[in-house]
Amino acid sequence: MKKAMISLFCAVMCLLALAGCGSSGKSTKYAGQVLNVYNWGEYVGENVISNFEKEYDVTVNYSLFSSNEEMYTKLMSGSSYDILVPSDYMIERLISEKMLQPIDKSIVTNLDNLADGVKNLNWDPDNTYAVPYFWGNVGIVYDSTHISQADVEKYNFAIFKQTAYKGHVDMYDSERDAFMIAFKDLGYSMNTSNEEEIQAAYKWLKEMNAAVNPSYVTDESIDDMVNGQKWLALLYSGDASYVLSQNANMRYYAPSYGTNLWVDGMVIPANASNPELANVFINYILTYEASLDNSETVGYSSSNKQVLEELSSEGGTYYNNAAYLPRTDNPKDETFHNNEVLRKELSNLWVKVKLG
Amino acid sequence: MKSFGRMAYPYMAWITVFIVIPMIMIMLYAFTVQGNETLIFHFTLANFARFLQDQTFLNVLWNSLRIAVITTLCCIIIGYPAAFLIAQQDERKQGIMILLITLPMWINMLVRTYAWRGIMLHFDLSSEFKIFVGMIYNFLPYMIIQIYTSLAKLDKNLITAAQDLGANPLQTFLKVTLPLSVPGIISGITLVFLPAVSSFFIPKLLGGGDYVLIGNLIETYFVTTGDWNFGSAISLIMAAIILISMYLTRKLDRQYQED
Amino acid sequence: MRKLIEFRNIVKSFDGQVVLKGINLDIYENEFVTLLGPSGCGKTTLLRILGGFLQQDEGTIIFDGQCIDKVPPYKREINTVFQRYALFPHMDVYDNIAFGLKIKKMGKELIEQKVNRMLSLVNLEGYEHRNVTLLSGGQQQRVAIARALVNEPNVLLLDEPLGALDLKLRKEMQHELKRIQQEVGITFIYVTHDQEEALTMSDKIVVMRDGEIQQIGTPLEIYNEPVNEYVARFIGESNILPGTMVEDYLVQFDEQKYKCVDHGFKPDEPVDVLIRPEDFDIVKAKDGMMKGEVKSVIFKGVHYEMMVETISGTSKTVKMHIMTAHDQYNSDAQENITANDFFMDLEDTAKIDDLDLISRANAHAWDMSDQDLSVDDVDHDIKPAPGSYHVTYSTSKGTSITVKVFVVQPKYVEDARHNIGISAFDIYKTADEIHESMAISTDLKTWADAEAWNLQDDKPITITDVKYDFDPATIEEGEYDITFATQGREYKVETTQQFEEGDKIGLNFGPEDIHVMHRKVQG
Amino acid sequence: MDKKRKGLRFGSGFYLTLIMLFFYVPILYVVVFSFNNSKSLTSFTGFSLMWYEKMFANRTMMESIYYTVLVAVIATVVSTVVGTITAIGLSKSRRLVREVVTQINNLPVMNPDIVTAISLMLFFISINMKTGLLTLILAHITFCIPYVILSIMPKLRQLDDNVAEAALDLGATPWQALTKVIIPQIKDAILSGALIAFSMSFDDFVISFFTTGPGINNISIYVYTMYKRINPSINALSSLIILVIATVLVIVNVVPMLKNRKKREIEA
Repeated sequence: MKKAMISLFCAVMCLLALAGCGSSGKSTKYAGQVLNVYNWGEYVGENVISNFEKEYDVTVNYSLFSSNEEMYTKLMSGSSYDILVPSDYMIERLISEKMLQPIDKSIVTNLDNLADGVKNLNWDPDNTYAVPYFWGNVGIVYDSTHISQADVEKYNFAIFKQTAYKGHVDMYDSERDAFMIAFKDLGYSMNTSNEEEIQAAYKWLKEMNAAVNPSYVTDESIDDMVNGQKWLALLYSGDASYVLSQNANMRYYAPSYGTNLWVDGMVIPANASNPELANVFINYILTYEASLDNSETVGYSSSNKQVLEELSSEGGTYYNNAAYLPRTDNPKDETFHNNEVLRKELSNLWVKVKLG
Repeated sequence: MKSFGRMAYPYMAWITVFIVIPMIMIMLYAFTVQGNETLIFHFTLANFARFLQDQTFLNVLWNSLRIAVITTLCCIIIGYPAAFLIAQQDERKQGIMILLITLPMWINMLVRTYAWRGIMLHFDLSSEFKIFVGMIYNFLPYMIIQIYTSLAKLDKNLITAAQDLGANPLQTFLKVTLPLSVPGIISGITLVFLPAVSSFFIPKLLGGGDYVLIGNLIETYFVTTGDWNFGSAISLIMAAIILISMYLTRKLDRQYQED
Repeated sequence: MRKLIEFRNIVKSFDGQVVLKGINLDIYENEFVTLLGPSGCGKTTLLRILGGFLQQDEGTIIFDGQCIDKVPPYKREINTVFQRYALFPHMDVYDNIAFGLKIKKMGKELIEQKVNRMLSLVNLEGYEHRNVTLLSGGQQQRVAIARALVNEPNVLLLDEPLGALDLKLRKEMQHELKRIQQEVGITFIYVTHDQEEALTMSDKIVVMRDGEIQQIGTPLEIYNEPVNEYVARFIGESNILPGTMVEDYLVQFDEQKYKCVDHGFKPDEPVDVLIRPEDFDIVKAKDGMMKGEVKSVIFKGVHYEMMVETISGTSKTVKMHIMTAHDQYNSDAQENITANDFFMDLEDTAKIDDLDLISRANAHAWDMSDQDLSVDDVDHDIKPAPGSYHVTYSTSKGTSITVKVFVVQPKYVEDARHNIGISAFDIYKTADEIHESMAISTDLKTWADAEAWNLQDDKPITITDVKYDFDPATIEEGEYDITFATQGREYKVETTQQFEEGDKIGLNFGPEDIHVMHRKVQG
Repeated sequence: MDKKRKGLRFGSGFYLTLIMLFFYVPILYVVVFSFNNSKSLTSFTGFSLMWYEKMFANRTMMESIYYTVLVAVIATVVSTVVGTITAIGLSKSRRLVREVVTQINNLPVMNPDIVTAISLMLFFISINMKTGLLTLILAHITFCIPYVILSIMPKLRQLDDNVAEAALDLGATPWQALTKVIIPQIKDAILSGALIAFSMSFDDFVISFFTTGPGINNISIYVYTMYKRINPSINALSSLIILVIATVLVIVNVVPMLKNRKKREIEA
């Protein structure tokens, strides 16, 4: 038994030693400080974090969430972060609940780098609280060897109700995105709070569930489509552009009757313990190098004007990639607005849709 | 010597703070609808009513119980012969086999489940089947170990005595070995059924998202929907079901041992 | 001798149950004192209070002139040898013995010397580094003693230390313990329930019962002059009988008056009379003060222990009718059925059920291949009045048989002198059933429903004797006498002469062999 | 008869082999694909160590190992000490106290993990405690102690009461009796309790998931947040854990076996 403890101890030491590798850098004003970043999974360039750490000799605690609501719950449950990257409507909510602190524009000097599409956003026109990180829309990714372009353009989002594709469909597991396609297909606004329209959309989704029995997934869909395991999926444009870049059979289509045009922005919570470093981080992300690494790795549309142009033009990684450059010219595209009562209702209905 | 009794005081304080009060917190949330304002206590049964009156939620509960029961049965059916055969081996082999069976239990449950995800990508299987495989894989060792322990403890003279009194091997098994290993099966059941009912990452990792069990439901209401009151109510319902079934199993066990 | 320990009115109860009811006891220096009594008498509790492991509810213990009620066990100059030794299983022999010395932070060499001395005292040289769990019981015992003695206590407490040893070892250790006590010259307080142990080793015996001291005295006093029946029974084999003290030096028991040496009782006071088994002289039957029949003889090595019955018990004789069972063959169904007539107690008619009737008549059926069949239907006309009735047994296929039942009012024999009632019924059986019986006496008792009871309190009394004069293996049809009897007055007698069961002998004893005790007043 | 027996033996061997395959194929699968040189989990395209390199370069992943071990070690040490003290205390307590504490102590064992997790999370929120390493460790200690107590209590019950009294009788203070006599006797039970606590903490996902804070992930949480995308680094991580644990278990189990054999040989 003593032996057992000794060997266990050795094993523990080995693991600790393994874990302790790395971390060194030059000294700056921020040397030794810690930054808590809370971001989406698969949402950052390979070297962005490590380069930032090296450049400023700081440590970044990088945590992941998989939905805005999960992030919000964590925030409510007492966790303290310096940087969050929520979506538009969530930022709106955080602003309204006074949970954010303003961006320090004396530190964040790279705001000029922003692309036109993410400037002057109606929920935070002057970047008082938020600085765009990625942006894009939501659309249909389909396997052109199984589904024709004509069908997709004919059915638009109703393609998800075609029984012919039963068992080959991934549906994005989020009440907002799912109800968005139903609202759009029914010709309503995706911000509607009309009870009849909501019930109609609920019915629409239940029909969809019965018709194609989709898998309710989030990021799993990316690999499913890259590997051609599914024919049809609802994806964010950035994930779609990555899929398209990996699998030549895949196509992207955003229905002409409008879809969700979204922006994810970096914000600093009111209870952040290191807001100064958080501003430095935001400014760093806006640089060409960091934005390039981010966008190239992840496939989402950069908020940096120069990167966006470079990657989508000839020779760029996402040249001719239908999903990379979000359209800004369709007036029927909408942005979500914060409406907590509506969200709760949709959320409850969505649980029921999934339960069949 | 009596003064040693005082050594339990610190832990009594600990369990009050970290077990009793947290359980009270869940109840507080479950019996209110005030959102995060726990200061104003409005007693209500609305959360329970909402769960119990909605067929879809009851379906989830029923499904969870069904899957847990089937998993437990499968574990007994697969595990009993394995435990029995291991107990027949010579002592050295028994030791090695038990080691081999316990070894995977030391590997992180998520890692083990993740392993199956890769394998099952090769096959076109239903979500339910994948979940069964994941559950049985994770919980079978507990069942085997429990049954094996009760079989190994069994006095070999009893078998000899049964045979001496004219029982054939099958009769010996049915009349002597099996009844005497029931306590092992019962503790195996508790070790399998309990985590199987409440498991939420096995369905999530293997079920492809379209399979919701009660554990997932609780997680959804806490993490995504943010309705902690309803989530707490579901937790209480699940805890009640489990504690009652544990209580019944124990009673059964005690009754059995008295007979 | 100096008074070392004084117990002053020690009272202790557990969960409301009083275990010690005010014990007063003095113990002197260099004494070997034994607390003797059955389990639950409070002797171990008293010892544990002295050791400091329990706190008394009331009373005081004075040790060497000082009150030690508030002194924790580890500060008392008393050491204990525990019931199951309580050796430290994780230490070897040496470390066990050295434990107390190490606690006192004694020098290493000194410890070694002392431990070695102890090892030789208990004859365990060379066992220093043995694993204590692998030692024999006797060796563990010696280690436990050495471990306690090495601390040079003033008093050594021993709590049934020999209980776990086999007989031979126990005897050896008794002598060993006495030797050690004499050698170290300290007070031993010894707890046991074994009277022989107590008699062998003690300087003083304290007999306890239900939390009270019954008698304190030297072994000889306790043996020869027990103060009451309880002590007498506890100490040594004894014959104790109820009697009356007619006057000084004259006692009456078993309806005869005998001279004795006891006096100081009230006239006609009921007393208990004790005669030790070894105090009888055996003479020819006609010369004896008592006459009796030898009922059993057990060889005990040096002597024989006999039970001699001087007055026979109460008995009842019944008739056993052996008859052929009625057989019935049903050729249609190819089935056989059999049953016999039987007797039934009037009381039993109140709760007749089929199974009972089947077993009383020994009714059973079988088919051609000798497979047992069940008797499915039982018809009877039994009424709750004495008389003869009929019972019909039949199988599902209609094979049936009818037998007679005699319902009788039970008659019993009463023996007012011994306060005993006994009853039994005539038996109706087939010869086959007698042949098949594997324990004939027990079966006869069951069949005859033989019962005996105390006339005063209705408590059952065992029927010890079943007499019959047939050979169960060869019995045939006819009538036989069977006598059921309770035990009469029996004396236990020890003798070196050999007798056989059934011998008639006389018993003699002198006035000094009779010890008269006050009848103890029950509780 | 002989043939039948042979058939039976073959049958039982076959069955046990199947069971072992069931247990080990997935593990083998993980290990094999951790050496794949592509991202695919379905086809092995060639040998490479790239996923191991990526794993070691991935700070979050490395930190998750660090936190897992750190939390497990602290939780094990604290819960073993507290559990041992409590178990001894309970064994000398009044029956009622013992019953009540044992019942409450059983709650985290009987309750579904998710209920325990949520109750702790709600508790931490309600007392305004920032979730993080501290809450994670507190939660782990809370669910580890019951297992330590459950593992020690039966051994304590077997203990001869007189042995502790004997120590007092021989002049040991209660503290000395505890450290020199009681604890050495229940050493094995304490160790196995510690092992159980370590493995429970090391393995835990649900409770950690709900009670941890920013930047503090253990391996389970990391795997859970990463499982949505195929990431062979997880395979590499798993393989590493499997390797370490298998080595430790083999050493723990085989070394005494060899020792025994050697002893037997020497004695023979």
